[in-house]
Amino acid sequence: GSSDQGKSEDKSSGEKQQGSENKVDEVVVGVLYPTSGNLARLGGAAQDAVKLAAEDINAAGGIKSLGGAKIKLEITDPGSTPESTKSASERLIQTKKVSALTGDYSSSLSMVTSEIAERAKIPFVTASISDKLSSRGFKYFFQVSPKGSMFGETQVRFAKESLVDDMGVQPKAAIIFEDTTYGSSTAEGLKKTAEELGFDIVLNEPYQAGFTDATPLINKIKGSGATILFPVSYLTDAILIQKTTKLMGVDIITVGGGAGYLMPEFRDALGADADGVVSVASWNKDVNKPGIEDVATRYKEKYGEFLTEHSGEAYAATWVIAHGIEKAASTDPTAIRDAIAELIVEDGMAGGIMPGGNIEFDETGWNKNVHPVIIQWQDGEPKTIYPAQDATSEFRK
Amino acid sequence: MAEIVPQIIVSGLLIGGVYALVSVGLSLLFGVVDIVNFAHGEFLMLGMYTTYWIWVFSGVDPLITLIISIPVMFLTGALLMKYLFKRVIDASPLTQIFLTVGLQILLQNVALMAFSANYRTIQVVYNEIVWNIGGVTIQISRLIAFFIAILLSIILWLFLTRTDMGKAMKASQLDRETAKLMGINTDKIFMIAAGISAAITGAAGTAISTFFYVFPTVGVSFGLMAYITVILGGLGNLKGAFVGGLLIGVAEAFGVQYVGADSGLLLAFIIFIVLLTIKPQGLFSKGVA
Amino acid sequence: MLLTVNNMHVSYGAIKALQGISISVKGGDCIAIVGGNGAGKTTLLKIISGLLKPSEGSITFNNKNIVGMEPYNVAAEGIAHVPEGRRVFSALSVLDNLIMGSYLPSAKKDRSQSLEYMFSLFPKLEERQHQLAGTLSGGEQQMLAVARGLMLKPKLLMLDEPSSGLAPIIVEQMYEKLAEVHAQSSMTMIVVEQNVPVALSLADRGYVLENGSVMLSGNSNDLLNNPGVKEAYLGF
Amino acid sequence: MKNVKTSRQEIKNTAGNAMILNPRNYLPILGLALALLVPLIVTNSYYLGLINLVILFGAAGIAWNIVGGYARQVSLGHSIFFGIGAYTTTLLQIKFNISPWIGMFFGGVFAVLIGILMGMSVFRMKGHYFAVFTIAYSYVMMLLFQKFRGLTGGAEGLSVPFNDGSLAMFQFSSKVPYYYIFLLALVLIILLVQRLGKSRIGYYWTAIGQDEQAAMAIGINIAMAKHLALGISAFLTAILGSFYAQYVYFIEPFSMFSTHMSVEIALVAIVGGLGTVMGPVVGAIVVKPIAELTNMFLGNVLPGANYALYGLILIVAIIVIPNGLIVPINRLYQKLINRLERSSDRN
Amino acid sequence: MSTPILSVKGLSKHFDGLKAVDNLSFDVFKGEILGVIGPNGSGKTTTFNCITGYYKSTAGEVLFDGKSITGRTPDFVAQQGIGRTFQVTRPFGDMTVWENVTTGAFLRTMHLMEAKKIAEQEVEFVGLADKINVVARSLSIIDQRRLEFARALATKPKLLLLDEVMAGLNAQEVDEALKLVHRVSAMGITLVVVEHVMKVITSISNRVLVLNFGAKLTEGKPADVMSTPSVIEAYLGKGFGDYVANC
Ligand SMILES: Nc1ncnc2c1ncn2[C@@H]1O[C@H](COP(=O)(O)OP(=O)(O)OP(=O)(O)O)[C@@H](O)[C@H]1O
Ligand SMILES: Nc1ncnc2c1ncn2[C@@H]1O[C@H](COP(=O)(O)OP(=O)(O)OP(=O)(O)O)[C@@H](O)[C@H]1O
Ligand SMILES: [Mg+2]
Ligand SMILES: [Mg+2]
Repeated sequence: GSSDQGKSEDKSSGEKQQGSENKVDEVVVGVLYPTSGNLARLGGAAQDAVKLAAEDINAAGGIKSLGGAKIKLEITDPGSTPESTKSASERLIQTKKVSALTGDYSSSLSMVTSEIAERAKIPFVTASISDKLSSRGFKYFFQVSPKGSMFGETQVRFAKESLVDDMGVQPKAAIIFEDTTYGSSTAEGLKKTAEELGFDIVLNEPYQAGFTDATPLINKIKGSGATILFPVSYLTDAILIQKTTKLMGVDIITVGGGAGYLMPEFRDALGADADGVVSVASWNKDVNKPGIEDVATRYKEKYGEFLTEHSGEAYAATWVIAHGIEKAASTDPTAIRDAIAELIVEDGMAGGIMPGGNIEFDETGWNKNVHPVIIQWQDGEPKTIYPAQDATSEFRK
Repeated sequence: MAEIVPQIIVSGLLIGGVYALVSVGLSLLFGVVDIVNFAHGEFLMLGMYTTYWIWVFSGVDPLITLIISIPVMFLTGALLMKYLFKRVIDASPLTQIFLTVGLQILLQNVALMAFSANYRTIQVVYNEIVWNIGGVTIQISRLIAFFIAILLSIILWLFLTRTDMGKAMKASQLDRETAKLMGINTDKIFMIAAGISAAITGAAGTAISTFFYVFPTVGVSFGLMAYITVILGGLGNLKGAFVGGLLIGVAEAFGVQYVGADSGLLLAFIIFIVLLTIKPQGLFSKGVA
Repeated sequence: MLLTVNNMHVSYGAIKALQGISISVKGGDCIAIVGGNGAGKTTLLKIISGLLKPSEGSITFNNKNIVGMEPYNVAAEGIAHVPEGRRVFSALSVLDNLIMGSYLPSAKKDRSQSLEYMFSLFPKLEERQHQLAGTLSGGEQQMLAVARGLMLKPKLLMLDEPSSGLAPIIVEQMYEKLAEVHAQSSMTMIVVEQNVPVALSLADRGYVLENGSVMLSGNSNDLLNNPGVKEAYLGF
Repeated sequence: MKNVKTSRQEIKNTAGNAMILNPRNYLPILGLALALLVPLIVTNSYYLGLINLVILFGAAGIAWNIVGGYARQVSLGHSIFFGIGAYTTTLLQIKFNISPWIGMFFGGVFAVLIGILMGMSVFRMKGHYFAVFTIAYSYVMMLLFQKFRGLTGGAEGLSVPFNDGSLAMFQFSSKVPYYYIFLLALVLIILLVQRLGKSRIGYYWTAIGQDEQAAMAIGINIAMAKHLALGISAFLTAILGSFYAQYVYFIEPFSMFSTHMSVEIALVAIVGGLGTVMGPVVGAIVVKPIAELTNMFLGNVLPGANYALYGLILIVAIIVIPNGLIVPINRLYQKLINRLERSSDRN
Repeated sequence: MSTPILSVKGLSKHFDGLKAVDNLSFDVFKGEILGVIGPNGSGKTTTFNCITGYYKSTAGEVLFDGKSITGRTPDFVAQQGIGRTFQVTRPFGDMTVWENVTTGAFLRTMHLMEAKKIAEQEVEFVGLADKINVVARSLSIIDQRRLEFARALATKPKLLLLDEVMAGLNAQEVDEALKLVHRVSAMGITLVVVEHVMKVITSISNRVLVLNFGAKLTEGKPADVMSTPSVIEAYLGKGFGDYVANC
């Protein structure tokens, strides 16, 4: 709208006299990763990745179309509830004059931020995966990550191709998923694809996330006679499931459902037992694309742990915003939104590090070329093994 | 499916033992000082971090760290009593609840600031060992935790019922002024009670740290189970807390198997609600009219 | 003098409960303190045992200044205070209540004899030793409270209205027992009572308090025959 | 502790002619008038949103206070009613396109039913038993709402459908209408609770909160009085819960039915003053902004620092003012009234 | 004599084998003052608790005004018109004296103003007028007893059960309290009075009921009862004679 235009002019005129060229000192981007409460672990890591991205952007000369304007991050903690997220989002929008927002990673929180961003007409770029997010016809919402349902699909396709077809494992599947947005949206894709590909689903149940003992659950899996387990779990559950399956001598192959299976702590907790574990991922630090290795190495140097999927996506999302601003040559949120909607971030361009080719948004705001990958822990590192175009390593049986 | 029942019971009892020990600590503090400590789960968390860091720096077996973590936690509890809880001893239960809720928020976030949100685990050999007895698998680390729970609970119970100081704790709870007239130093008694409560709960943290992970909010779920358990057994009733813990553990295991994997807690809570509706002052109450 | 209270002042907010009371008790004496409601009797005992802190005044016990001491330290010095209104530990058994009476090391060493003695003084307590004290009748609780105080084996026993709520026969028995204890152990006693004749029959001397000060004092017989006392406290 | 005026003062107060000139009457009206002007002064919609939240929680605290403050039944399960109100309204809106204005009454009734169910078992319990029992109930609610996803949307939660600005559907793009609606609700609830407090049932609630045995001896039907308290409280809380859903746009069982939510509701009453009408409002004015401020200033410093400070402030507040902020404020207010009265007497 | 307002028939209350009240029967007649005495633990308070519904009796029946109130809840019993005080006082601690009594008065009226007026009268009646705005918790035990008395009176009972309301009063104060009881009686309220202070019992009771081991020991005119040997043996003690002589 025109009033928004005025806002950005205000900002520039305050610092420079109005010339022919849009020149501003900085562009404000709001960052909303939870760094307290039960979402803090990944939120903190993702926030670090955003900071790294901003440094990279600024080091590379900032936003050139705005005369080398620097990205200025306004970071805040949205906590872990819709209410606190709403407050944090509005605070950034109303008091910090942000041009764009990124963050959340938890789909529940993104449901809130996206609502507020939509009403305030501020572009919001996220890596949250829920299918629901991009199904609401929002104009200011952009999702760089694969959708939740695709994760399940990829898990099952991989199992079909590598386990059932190649290794002759019986297609008897147990699906268990945490009772969260993330769990249920992934599980839907799992079930659908498993049915399509002729799996016999012997168990399909949500479980209470954050349990203290996996034994009852594993008992149940054992009793079901499944040969392949598709768990959708966060870290703590993933560790206990993996450990307990082994200790109870359940003969089953696990194809993990992301998040928990990919974190450094998973390896730390399981030690050598982590090796060989397979999981789906929305991103991996070795995906076969240019530029990733450099980012991953620098991140590790700076923050002491490897770049996980959420952090990788957070890094990419920040660049998407930067490219959008560059293209819009304006700090006006609507202009930036329009630019992002038409943006194509190519491979090799900084931040174009999502699997599946160019970053390019469809009319729902979803990055339409992206897809999940499958990783396997090999010698203490998560290696991408599927699909073939992204793989850097062979599946070890 | 009946052959799975013994396994369910055993699993339930093993985790129930841990709930029991955490609950016993909570019950003690209530029984003596009349305070329900909503930061109780955070004692567990502190105990786990203490164990973890000692293990990291010295590499000794976590169970040996009890020698250090018990006194450290005892001191923590005693100091909290002296500087915090004591100020609300005579206040309404609500005031107490909210003081401890504040403490809970504080401790969780101080832990977050100090140790980050990372999940940390301790590696011990016996975590990898299981026994298989007639088709029932028993994880040794959980069995050890279970026995620690039983042992500490029995010691505590004997202390409270058989020693003068134990009885003096009860007396101090019932009537502080009169207890003082008997020559009982109630301030000291309360500090000791809070110390023991924290130490026992910290020890529970040590016991589970061999098969569970540590993070700043790890106390929340155990804390919740402890409140449920303690109320189920009757506040301040140690035996009740112990039996309640086992009961809740078993109910949860059965719930997962027969109601749904997301319904272990649901069943445990519903059983709790039904039992308490029948016996509103807890299963083992013998209250005074 | 075993106990000397000198010029004691206490107020609860605006209410002046004690206004310069002085009393003294010789070792082995038994004194009675009487006076109307709100005269300050209970307050005086609480001051001595340390439950309250005076705004002014001094207390020496056994040649030691005990003002400002915590009650548990006062108890350790040898003062037992049987408080007004029974105050038994309701959720402890009768036996455990008595055991709490002998919590201090000095009393603990003679615990079993003391218990035996209490049970001989109050057979009802032996009969009910495993009952929770809170479920005893009012009178039974009063017996327990007195017995618990005796368990401390104090040098000075202070009783606040021990006869309140007791059946006449029990009052009689209780005072007989107190006289017996007094005679046998020559334990020093301070008895606060509404039942003035009974108290003065036990005591050697008495103090009459009014509005927080000593109105009258003297030996028991004189007081019993004092017309003012007769009218106010004996009902003539 | 309430302050009972002596009967002479009473008579003076009820002497109708000087009604408006009495500071006891014109001060609240003045306050309300000022409140009506707030949106003119606070134009930043973030701050107005914060004020809306303060009003909402102040009102919820008053509703909670009926049970927790007057009858002294320590409920830590009020998120149940809050959540039921939010869910009922939102589901009716999503599935049947029923306006929240109507839906919220269904939510209220539904909450009352749940309250009665809870009351049947819960009212024989006291103090901490009651508290933990209500926590267990709220977990059961949370788990059921997660489990029956077909009906409730499960863990994925529900978005409140947005259709740009429509009074009939309780939808506004500006914060101002919300402000006036919330304020109206607050005023109505204050008036209701004030009336109740001065009625027989109010006295009965307070008496029960002090000593149930003694209350029975003067003929108070404890179960009935408590059910009434929980029923009224549940109804009001559910209505506010439906407002809350319209306010945050998105609800999901985990936070809606959490103990955290119950604690937030009760907290404003405790910090403000138990069993007082205006206490929770004062509490909300303090508690909610503190949470925001700590987050605003420490939210990007060190993870956890913001909440650590919040926890610390809670602890200190409870130790320093155990009877609630309303006590010193009331004293000042009384002083003000007395001074005004005296000056008007002189005139 | 007139009709009984309260009839207790075969009442028993056992606690784990302890027979606190044992097959007790007695009547209370309209307008009288019945004194109840008995050794400590003889079941006086327990009998009150059974009549007023605080305890569920093990056996027996209680009729009030001809209707059975056996097994009814305390609030129902109070609504029927039986008021009581507690041996261990139970004021509403955080409420003022006035508020305490007003709460009682609400049993018979819905209106705040009326309830407050009734309360004011009762408070004045028991002599607490100067403490009407004092918070109950800070009253002395004696004043708390007065408060309970006023609170019970405010419910406009037909029958009032008083459990040791005069314990701890000195002779002069007892006299004042007795006058109060007489005035209540003159208002037509029937009274059952438990006291250990013999002066009270002898000077106000029309009849005296003596309990021992939860059962009735005897019943009759005060003077007769006081000279009954079994009462002297179980309750009064041999010294009582000396005491009476002394006074
Ligand atoms: N906690 C208190 N708060 C305020 N005033 C008090 C308190 N305790 C006692 N008082 C007042 O102090 C004065 C003395 O009280 P105290 O209890 O010592 O009297 P007493 O002689 O023991 O009376 P009684 O015969 O009733 O036991 C009285 O005026 C009483 O009202
Ligand atoms: N709840 C209870 N549980 C067990 N025993 C009880 C209970 N209540 C009372 N008793 C016992 O019942 C007996 C009668 O008690 P009650 O209180 O009726 O005596 P009382 O006649 O009022 O005595 P007092 O004159 O001392 O007040 C006592 O022995 C008492 O210990
Ligand atoms: Mg006294
Ligand atoms: Mg009695």
